[in-house]
Amino acid sequence: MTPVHFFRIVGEAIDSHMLDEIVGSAHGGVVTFLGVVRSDSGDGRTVTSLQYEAFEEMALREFETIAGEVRQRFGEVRLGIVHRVGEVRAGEISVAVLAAAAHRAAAFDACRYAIDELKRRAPIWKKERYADGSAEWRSGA
Amino acid sequence: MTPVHFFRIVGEAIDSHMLDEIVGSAHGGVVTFLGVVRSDSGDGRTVTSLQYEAFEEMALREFETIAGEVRQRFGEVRLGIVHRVGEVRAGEISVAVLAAAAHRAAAFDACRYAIDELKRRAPIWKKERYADGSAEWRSGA
Amino acid sequence: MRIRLVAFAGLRELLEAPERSLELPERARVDDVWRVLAREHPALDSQRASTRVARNGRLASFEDELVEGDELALLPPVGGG
Amino acid sequence: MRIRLVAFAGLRELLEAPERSLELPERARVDDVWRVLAREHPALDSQRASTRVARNGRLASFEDELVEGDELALLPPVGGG
Repeated sequence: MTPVHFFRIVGEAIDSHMLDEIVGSAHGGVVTFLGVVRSDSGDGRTVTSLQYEAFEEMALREFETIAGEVRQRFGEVRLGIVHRVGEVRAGEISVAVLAAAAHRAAAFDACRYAIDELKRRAPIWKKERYADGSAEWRSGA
Repeated sequence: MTPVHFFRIVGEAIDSHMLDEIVGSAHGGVVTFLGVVRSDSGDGRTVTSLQYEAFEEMALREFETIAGEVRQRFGEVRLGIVHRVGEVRAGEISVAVLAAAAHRAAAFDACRYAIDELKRRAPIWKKERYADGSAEWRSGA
Repeated sequence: MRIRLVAFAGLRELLEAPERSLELPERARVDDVWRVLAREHPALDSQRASTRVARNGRLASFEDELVEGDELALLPPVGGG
Repeated sequence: MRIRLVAFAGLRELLEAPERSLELPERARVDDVWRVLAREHPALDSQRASTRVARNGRLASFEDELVEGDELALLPPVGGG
């Protein structure tokens, strides 16, 4: 099994099937995470969309770094990450992470590690746009 | 958010998108597990297909029970489970589990709990068919 | 009284039928059914410890009494990886 | 020497441009660039502690020296839930 990962930053809607191609015949467990824009900001305001912005070359390199850590920690895992940039409306997918492994434990661990680290480290920012016309850059969990 | 789960046992190929409909606007994290038939039996033999057999009414009731436990443990989560029965060839999906929650931690926890408990408890059996023509019912992890 | 017997996977193959009807004395227990079947199919003997039973779709015990019209299911071990 | 400056998110908006070219004395450090910018945009002052910098796409320190042709990126905090 060769370590063929798949990393993209895209400007259009994410089709979660675009990651299916990295799944190989040795993979018995495939775990996918989809991050979806919620209309609830968490502080009572209504979110209409998020504006995502990435330092793309550095973000893609961070994805590679995370994939290396995943394989060190969890063994033979193929990882796919697609992150959308630009305006993403409530209900649309902002990020998809797929982890494929021989068994499900490694696939779950890898997928969760990848999205947690992506959120923590990748140079990608988001601005929340609210129904009242205001907008705000958000960071922190 | 109403607890609308989606449980099916099907005789035809699983389309992982059939679970998408349970995702609602309050769900920011969606985790999907796909179990795929591997051609490696784990003991050196080549698997050509698995024959799955379910005690359907009891299996569906077990899915409901697991969903209740998921909500007790992890809060507001919607769960979808589709399990295939009959012959499933190597490379095809035997089971799909989707968990949708407001945040990703609950979605990961719920999806993993559901597939672990399904494998442990649901009255579903599998017979491995090998390239040499032999076949064997398998149980245990 | 009559009950319906269903079996799955290896037990289904061993009993050579997915389901059958059984005539039993009143107040027969699950265990009585097992002994009837084990006389016909001695290979069942070694499998009792690993077999679970369900009465009308709910897990039951070998000590449970059956009633007319019950469906008794014989379930081999589950837990496939 | 000239370097290219890029900024993202709130810092991009504050600097009013996604990128610009800057003329600097030889052996200027990242911190020198920051002070030039903070004179133009006093609102930067409060953000230095939370800002990370990257030199040619790799994380760098405010003490690092720059060379002709470098790309210096200013990165606000990440970590969106």
